[in-house]
Amino acid sequence: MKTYLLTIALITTIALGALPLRADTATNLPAPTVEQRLSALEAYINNGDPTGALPKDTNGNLTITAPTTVGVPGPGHNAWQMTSAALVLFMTLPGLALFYGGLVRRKNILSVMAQCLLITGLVTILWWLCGYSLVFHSGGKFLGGLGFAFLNNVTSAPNTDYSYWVSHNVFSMYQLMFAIITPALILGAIAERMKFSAIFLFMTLWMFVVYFPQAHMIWGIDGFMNGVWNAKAGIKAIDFAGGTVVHMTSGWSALILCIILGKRIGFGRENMAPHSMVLCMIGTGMLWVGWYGFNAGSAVGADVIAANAFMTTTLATAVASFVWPMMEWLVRGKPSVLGFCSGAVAGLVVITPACGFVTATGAVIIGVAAGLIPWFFCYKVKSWFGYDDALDTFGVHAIGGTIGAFLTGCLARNAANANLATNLKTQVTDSFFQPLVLEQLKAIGLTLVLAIVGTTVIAFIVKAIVGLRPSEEVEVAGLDLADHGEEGYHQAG
Amino acid sequence: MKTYLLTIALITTIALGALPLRADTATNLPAPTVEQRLSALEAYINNGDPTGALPKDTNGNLTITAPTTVGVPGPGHNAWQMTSAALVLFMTLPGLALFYGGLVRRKNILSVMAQCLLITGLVTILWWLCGYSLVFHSGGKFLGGLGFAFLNNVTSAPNTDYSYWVSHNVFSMYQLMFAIITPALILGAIAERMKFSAIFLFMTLWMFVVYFPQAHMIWGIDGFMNGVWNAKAGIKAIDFAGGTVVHMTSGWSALILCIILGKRIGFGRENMAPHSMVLCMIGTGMLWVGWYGFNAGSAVGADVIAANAFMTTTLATAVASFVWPMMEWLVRGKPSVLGFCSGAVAGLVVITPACGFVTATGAVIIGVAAGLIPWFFCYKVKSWFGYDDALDTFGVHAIGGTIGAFLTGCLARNAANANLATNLKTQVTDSFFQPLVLEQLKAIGLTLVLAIVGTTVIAFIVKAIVGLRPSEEVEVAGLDLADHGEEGYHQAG
Amino acid sequence: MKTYLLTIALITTIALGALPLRADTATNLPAPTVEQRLSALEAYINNGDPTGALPKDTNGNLTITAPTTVGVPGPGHNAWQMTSAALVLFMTLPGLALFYGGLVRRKNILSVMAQCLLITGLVTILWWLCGYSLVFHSGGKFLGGLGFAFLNNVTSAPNTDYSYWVSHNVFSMYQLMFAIITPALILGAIAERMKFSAIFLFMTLWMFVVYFPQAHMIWGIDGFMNGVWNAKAGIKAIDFAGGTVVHMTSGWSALILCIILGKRIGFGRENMAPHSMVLCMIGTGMLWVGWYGFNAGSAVGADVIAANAFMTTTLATAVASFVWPMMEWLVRGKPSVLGFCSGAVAGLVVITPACGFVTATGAVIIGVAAGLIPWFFCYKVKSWFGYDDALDTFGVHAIGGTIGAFLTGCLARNAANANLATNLKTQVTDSFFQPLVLEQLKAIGLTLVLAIVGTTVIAFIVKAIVGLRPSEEVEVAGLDLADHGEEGYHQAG
Amino acid sequence: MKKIEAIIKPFKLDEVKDALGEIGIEGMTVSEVKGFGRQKGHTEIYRGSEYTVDFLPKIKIELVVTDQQLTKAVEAISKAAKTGKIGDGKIFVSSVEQAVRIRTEEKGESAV
Amino acid sequence: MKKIEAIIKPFKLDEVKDALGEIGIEGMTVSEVKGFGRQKGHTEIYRGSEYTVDFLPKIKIELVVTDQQLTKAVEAISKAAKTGKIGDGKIFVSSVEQAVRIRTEEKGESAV
Amino acid sequence: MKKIEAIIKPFKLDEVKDALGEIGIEGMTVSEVKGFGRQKGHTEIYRGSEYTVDFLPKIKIELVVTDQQLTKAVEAISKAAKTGKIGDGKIFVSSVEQAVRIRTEEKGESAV
Ligand SMILES: Nc1ncnc2c1ncn2[C@@H]1O[C@H](COP(=O)(O)OP(=O)(O)O)[C@@H](O)[C@H]1O
Ligand SMILES: Nc1ncnc2c1ncn2[C@@H]1O[C@H](COP(=O)(O)OP(=O)(O)O)[C@@H](O)[C@H]1O
Ligand SMILES: Nc1ncnc2c1ncn2[C@@H]1O[C@H](COP(=O)(O)OP(=O)(O)O)[C@@H](O)[C@H]1O
Repeated sequence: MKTYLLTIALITTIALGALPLRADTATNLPAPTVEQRLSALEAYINNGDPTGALPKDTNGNLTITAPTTVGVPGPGHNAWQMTSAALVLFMTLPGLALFYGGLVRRKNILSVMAQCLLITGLVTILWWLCGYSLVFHSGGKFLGGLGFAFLNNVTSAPNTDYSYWVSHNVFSMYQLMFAIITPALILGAIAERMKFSAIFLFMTLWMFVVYFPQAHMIWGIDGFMNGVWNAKAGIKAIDFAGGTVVHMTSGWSALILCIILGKRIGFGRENMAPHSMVLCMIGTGMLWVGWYGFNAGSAVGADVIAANAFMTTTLATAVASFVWPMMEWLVRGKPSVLGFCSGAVAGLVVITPACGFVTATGAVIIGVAAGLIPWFFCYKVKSWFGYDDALDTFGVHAIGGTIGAFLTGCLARNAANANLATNLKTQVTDSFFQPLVLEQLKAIGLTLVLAIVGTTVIAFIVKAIVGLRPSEEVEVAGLDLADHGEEGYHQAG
Repeated sequence: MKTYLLTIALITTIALGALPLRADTATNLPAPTVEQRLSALEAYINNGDPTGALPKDTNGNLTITAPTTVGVPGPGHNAWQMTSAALVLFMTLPGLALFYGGLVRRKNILSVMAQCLLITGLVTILWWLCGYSLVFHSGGKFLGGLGFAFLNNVTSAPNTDYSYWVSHNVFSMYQLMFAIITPALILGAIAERMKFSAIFLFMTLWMFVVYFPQAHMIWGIDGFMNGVWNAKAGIKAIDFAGGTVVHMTSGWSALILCIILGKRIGFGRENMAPHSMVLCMIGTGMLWVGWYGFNAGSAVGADVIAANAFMTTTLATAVASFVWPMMEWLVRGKPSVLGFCSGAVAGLVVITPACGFVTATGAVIIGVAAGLIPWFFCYKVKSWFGYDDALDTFGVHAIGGTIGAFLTGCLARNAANANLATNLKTQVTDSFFQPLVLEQLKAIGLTLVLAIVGTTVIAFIVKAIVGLRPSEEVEVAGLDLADHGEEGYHQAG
Repeated sequence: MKTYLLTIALITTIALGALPLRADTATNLPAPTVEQRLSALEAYINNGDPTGALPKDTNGNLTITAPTTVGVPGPGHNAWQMTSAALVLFMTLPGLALFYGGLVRRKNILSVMAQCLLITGLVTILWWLCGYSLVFHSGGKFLGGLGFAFLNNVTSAPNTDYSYWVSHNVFSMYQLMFAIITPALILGAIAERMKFSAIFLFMTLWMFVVYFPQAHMIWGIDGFMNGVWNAKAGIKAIDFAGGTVVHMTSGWSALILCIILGKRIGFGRENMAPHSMVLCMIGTGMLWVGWYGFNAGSAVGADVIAANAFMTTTLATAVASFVWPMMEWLVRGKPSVLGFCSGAVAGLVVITPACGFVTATGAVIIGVAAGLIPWFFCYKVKSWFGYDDALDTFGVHAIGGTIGAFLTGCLARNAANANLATNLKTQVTDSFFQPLVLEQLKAIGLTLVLAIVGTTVIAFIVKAIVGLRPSEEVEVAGLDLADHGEEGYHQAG
Repeated sequence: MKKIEAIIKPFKLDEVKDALGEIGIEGMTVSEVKGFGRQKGHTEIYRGSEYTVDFLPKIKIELVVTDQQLTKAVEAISKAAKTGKIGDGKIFVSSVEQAVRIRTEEKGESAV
Repeated sequence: MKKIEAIIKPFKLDEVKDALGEIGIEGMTVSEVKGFGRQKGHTEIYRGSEYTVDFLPKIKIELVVTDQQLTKAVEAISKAAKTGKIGDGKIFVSSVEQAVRIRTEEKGESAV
Repeated sequence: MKKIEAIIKPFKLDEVKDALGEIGIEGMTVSEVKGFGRQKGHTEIYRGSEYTVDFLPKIKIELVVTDQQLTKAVEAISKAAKTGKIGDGKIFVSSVEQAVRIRTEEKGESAV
């Protein structure tokens, strides 16, 4: 629909209304000069503050009428953010559902899909209720306030705490997609043997106990570990697109949960080969494509940082997707499709916290590490310990996320991201063992503790209330029929 | 390719040529002032009229030379519109083909795919010939003129009747994708039992008799039911992204056609379970992701309205995808993957007409309604009446579209869309039973009549000319072999 | 991440640093006037040169301080370019892997997927090493220099040789996606019977011998056949999105390689029907959607040319997807799903070189040709000659690419692309047999020679070093198990 | 004890099962097979290549019955599976020497 | 020579194979079948439609053994396949007149 | 009447079918089975887990022939299916007591 009255509308509803900044001062102030209007407009190109060059009083309020391009989203940035949000949803539906679904046995394919779908609906409702607010409203170091509960005050005007040019509601939906995929990643470790009702309850609690606090600490404007934007952060860590928030929390929680849950019946004895490497590969392709929204989208704007993240994501992923199967070729004589796919996903995981902070060289180094270390964990370490991490969520996401958080500390460079000069001047010295590494290690530690303790407590609560595992009969027959009354494939008819 | 000469090129070919507005006046007029150029540029950010603040004569012609940013597309808006168009195509190919294809029996999977592909090619050709023109050229209340036949005059410059900043050719392709998916939705009701040639003929006629008129009435600048933009609309209805145009027309036509066609052989007796819930779920994910292009893209620009539509679409869909399977869990003891998928699609359908007009709260209400009412229709009502709506096009799209059109009337709010204040000031009073509801009911009535009468007439014409159903033998053996000489899957080899 | 300091950051790191143009002159120069800043900003809308209207000295250096919007990417253009790059990757992973994978026999499905994944990783590494540099750094007529090796100097600032507003690193990743899909296309001809190690070696050599030179000649700023941008081009050919670079090189190389390789065991005797037309159709949908990134993305910016390419791509593809099955219907009595899919891909191939240069009418003509000629080649010519082009890479890509290159010569119109007036004024006279046709024929000839000679030489080298074909036993058992130790599908479990 | 093997058209399975149920036979084993016989197959064409598919999908029912049940069972199957059109299939009968019910280790006729 | 046909629960296949291996039998042919018997099937619901699936997935093992191996083989299978729950399956034994090993054209017991 | 069951390598099916056609046999039923025998299987590895796949894909051909056709049929199959490499498969022959053509209700040899 064309927006005939938009110019007028924006002045009336948004400029005069939604933004408290200018709400009471909009009248009787002098009109902006051409020069001021121009500078507000130029800020759009650079994803900068449109009021940066405008005159303000000591409270930071404008002393002129705001130009019409202040307090409104910018089309290029909003376009990219909406595209990115859609791409991140695509990662879960159907990306992850296929990646994981292909790896389980035929009789459990639908259970994986149902679980991904459940989490999507459930987390959206929690997000709307208070989740978004707990993460992104300012409040405390560890959890945000409730000012955005029910998405109140979340309008199409940008929330300048997070972006000058992306609509606040788009930002909230973009971040929702992260909150959806994170718990869904856990499903890989516990596949084929957890009751649907137990997953429901576990995930609900886990969002409150692990995800919301962790996301607030790292990304909340006053978060305890938000090294980039919070000058007062206790731990001056950085995490561009979610190495700790997404992959470490989910990966370590997955390990704990799969240990508490116990092994699948027949583990180590029966053939549990993936029922469809084809679906798994399709899912991998979708994850890779969608991950551009995840990583480059985390710049919140189609700016120079997004551009850099796009490049580093591509390089690290492609390199890791190459290294992993080459290791297989070397060690086992055959490069497998699952090796290519695992390498790609590992590359994506490891570059996630780093993508907006490292250079092309850094990305290639990260790609090599991502191809080697998680490969070694899935190939060797797992069998040494013998836990049943069904689809290697721990090997790929926990290990990958942790390496990523560490290497981000080593490889973050001022040349890649000028924002590192704001609050992290002393941390980022452009050498491999720069002070930032220590901050990253602290963040890794805190994240580990939160994920492990949180998950342990929740798992035992869920066990007590609804129980964790289905009956042996159900597990043997497959969850699809028992939990959902459906079969994945019908031959006849 | 870089566009070295673009600045010059645009002045010569577009500014001087394509836009009649300035065609004859471009010479000898005073150059625009810096202030005027700036205001033309600011309009880009707000998706507003770049000539809004420029001096015009009494005929509305500019009295200055147009700035170089007038009569050209804006990159952010064009980027979003191209992305949206691609996303909407993705909904049909392969989204809908998988969603529907997974639900039929193995022997008919390719027939669904072939039908989706046929419609894509066929409708594109009709669109190019005259379809676009009949819908979007001004003309009469019920059908447009032929000025855009063969896409004549449809250039990269925006058509300011529909958008100030999106290329006219991109807009026309975006709208084409809607014209493709609408008839394809009908396929769900008549799956597994209609001759390919009959579908060919039926769809050709249906586009002219039902779709083109309906789309023109709702979205054409002088359309009879275009309440938002046509001050003289007979029915002051609103339909943001196609609740009546897309879902009601296809859904109600589907009901009629499936009744005229009769039931599948063996209906109610043989096992007609979906041959692959996996494909169905993949299709659902693609539909959801693609629907952001459908809904947020319907703002025609990456503006505040698109941002709002993005949020409301996400909320309503996720809520409905949750409510439907919860109802199943309650009533039948098991939440099914088909329940999750059906809920998601129902949510998307019901929010479609509303997404650009309602708030977050409105979206959640719509999500709940979308999870309950279509569920009840597919679960209960269908079996009461006993028609064979094979894949529930009626239950989801007709019922969903109708509820959506109604709830849009109840929940449209000035706070969500400032354009409601233009021509609908008296209709939208921000209460549940605001006057707009009546207009919506009128629109629902007219759409119903058009779809039902149109489809009945066409169906009997097609029956008379080529017949509707294949021979019993063909239907039993499956349409894939008979109509296309192929099988969906080959085991051996 | 919000970009608090971006405005400052950009001035310091990019404006003062990366761009040599202004590096030493940034100090002590007069600040830009409002008028100058405005014109730099207006250039963003039109994807034009932001310094076009700024004062320069005789060396082309600015004599004022550059406005902050010079030397930085523009959000709308960058957003579209990142979206396009992701879309083109989507074409290979999983698009092409499915399109081709569905057409092979069950026992070889994973081999196709592994080969697509291998090429993605391998080509990325080559690209990073020197491939990008050899293509897009200026150097010679036939190959570029090494200034961008390791992606050195490839930052988020635009490379004005190729775009004023798209980040150089995004451009390099976008072009990488083309370099990935091109060799992957060859896989179709040699499917089911080439050793994995042989493919590895062949593709590595082929990139250096065929792709990098060809891409530099056509698209490199000083390339021998870059008719649009290189005033001194030896052959004044045009190729918008890769008719010669992508489809002709891969298609003709595919023919040669499949002849040298020989036929599959059992060819013409055993049933080699596609094991899953369903996967093939899914792949087709993804290819079509992704191709918008390929074609409209080749405008490098969301400008008027991208908009036109979006339209022409849609029209040609849809028409061809209609014509091919209609020919089948006519000649064989049944329109097949593979016919629809083949038509769509053929349409996409043939419009590729033309999409940014032709009008809607031209696109429809191209669509008809694309539906008829490759159809005839796959249907008739192939069986006359009897070579085993397993999945018709030659029939679709070589023939399609060649027709496309030719028809681009006939149908390129000044009305569709103003850039044709820069260096090709005498070639493009808007008639069917305009002088450009001759240039296109020369380019076709040179491309043919390069592809055929290059492939022949490489194939025999690879044969000598690692051999081309697996043992008969392996081929009969299928490549999945032998090369990758995996099976595509597992029934039981 | 006798073993009956019947090759029938797939869509007749439910009817045959019901017919057997009516005469008190409630144990059988079914598999998907491909049949080759007088009934003609079909041709599939993929671009230039034609493939003649001679083997048609059929259902094989195997059931072991006591000697007394034999005639009734064969009749029930043959009646229920008949369409009168070519390709209806065959019924073969052979002798079974021993039967064991795994669960109970019962042997002989009571195991069937 | 005797032919043993055993219908067993799918997840018991590996155990049965191993049990047979232990008594020296290393040739057999296996197929996926659907069984109908006392063991109840399940119901699947898709939106408004319910489908009762009576046929349950089973594995059929066929092996031809010499007369001496017969008793041991039947015992091995029946022990390994037993869960004691309904649906464990059946073993049927019949006579085979001739056996040929295609590779060597050996005939009779040595071909098995 | 005799029943011939032949387990062969999948890619030999067409040749066997043709060989049988040449001696006038044009009815048979074919199924996909998995064979276990001397021919070694393969190992599949998925990340850290190895799975040994002992069961190899085979084709089972079943055909009922008249007593006179028997020798020729067995020979035809065994010749056409032979590669001389391990895993070529087996042919088993047993007796059939009755045959019925469902379409016509013919019984005995004429039904075959
Ligand atoms: N001699 C045979 N041995 C085993 N199966 C047979 C034989 N002849 C026919 N069949 C099976 O019976 C099916 C039907 O046979 P066909 O000759 O097509 O028709 P009809 O049963 O009407 O004579 C075949 O598809 C095949 O599966
Ligand atoms: N008379 C029969 N002939 C052939 N197969 C049978 C027969 N009875 C049972 N079966 C097979 O044995 C399986 C198990 O039989 P069922 O009656 O369910 O349990 P149980 O073996 O414990 O008595 C069935 O699924 C079917 O495959
Ligand atoms: N005793 C047997 N009973 C039934 N089928 C058998 C038997 N022995 C072998 N087979 C079948 O024959 C196939 C080939 O046997 P194998 O021992 O691998 O090679 P060969 O036939 O060359 O001796 C096996 O895969 C199996 O399907």
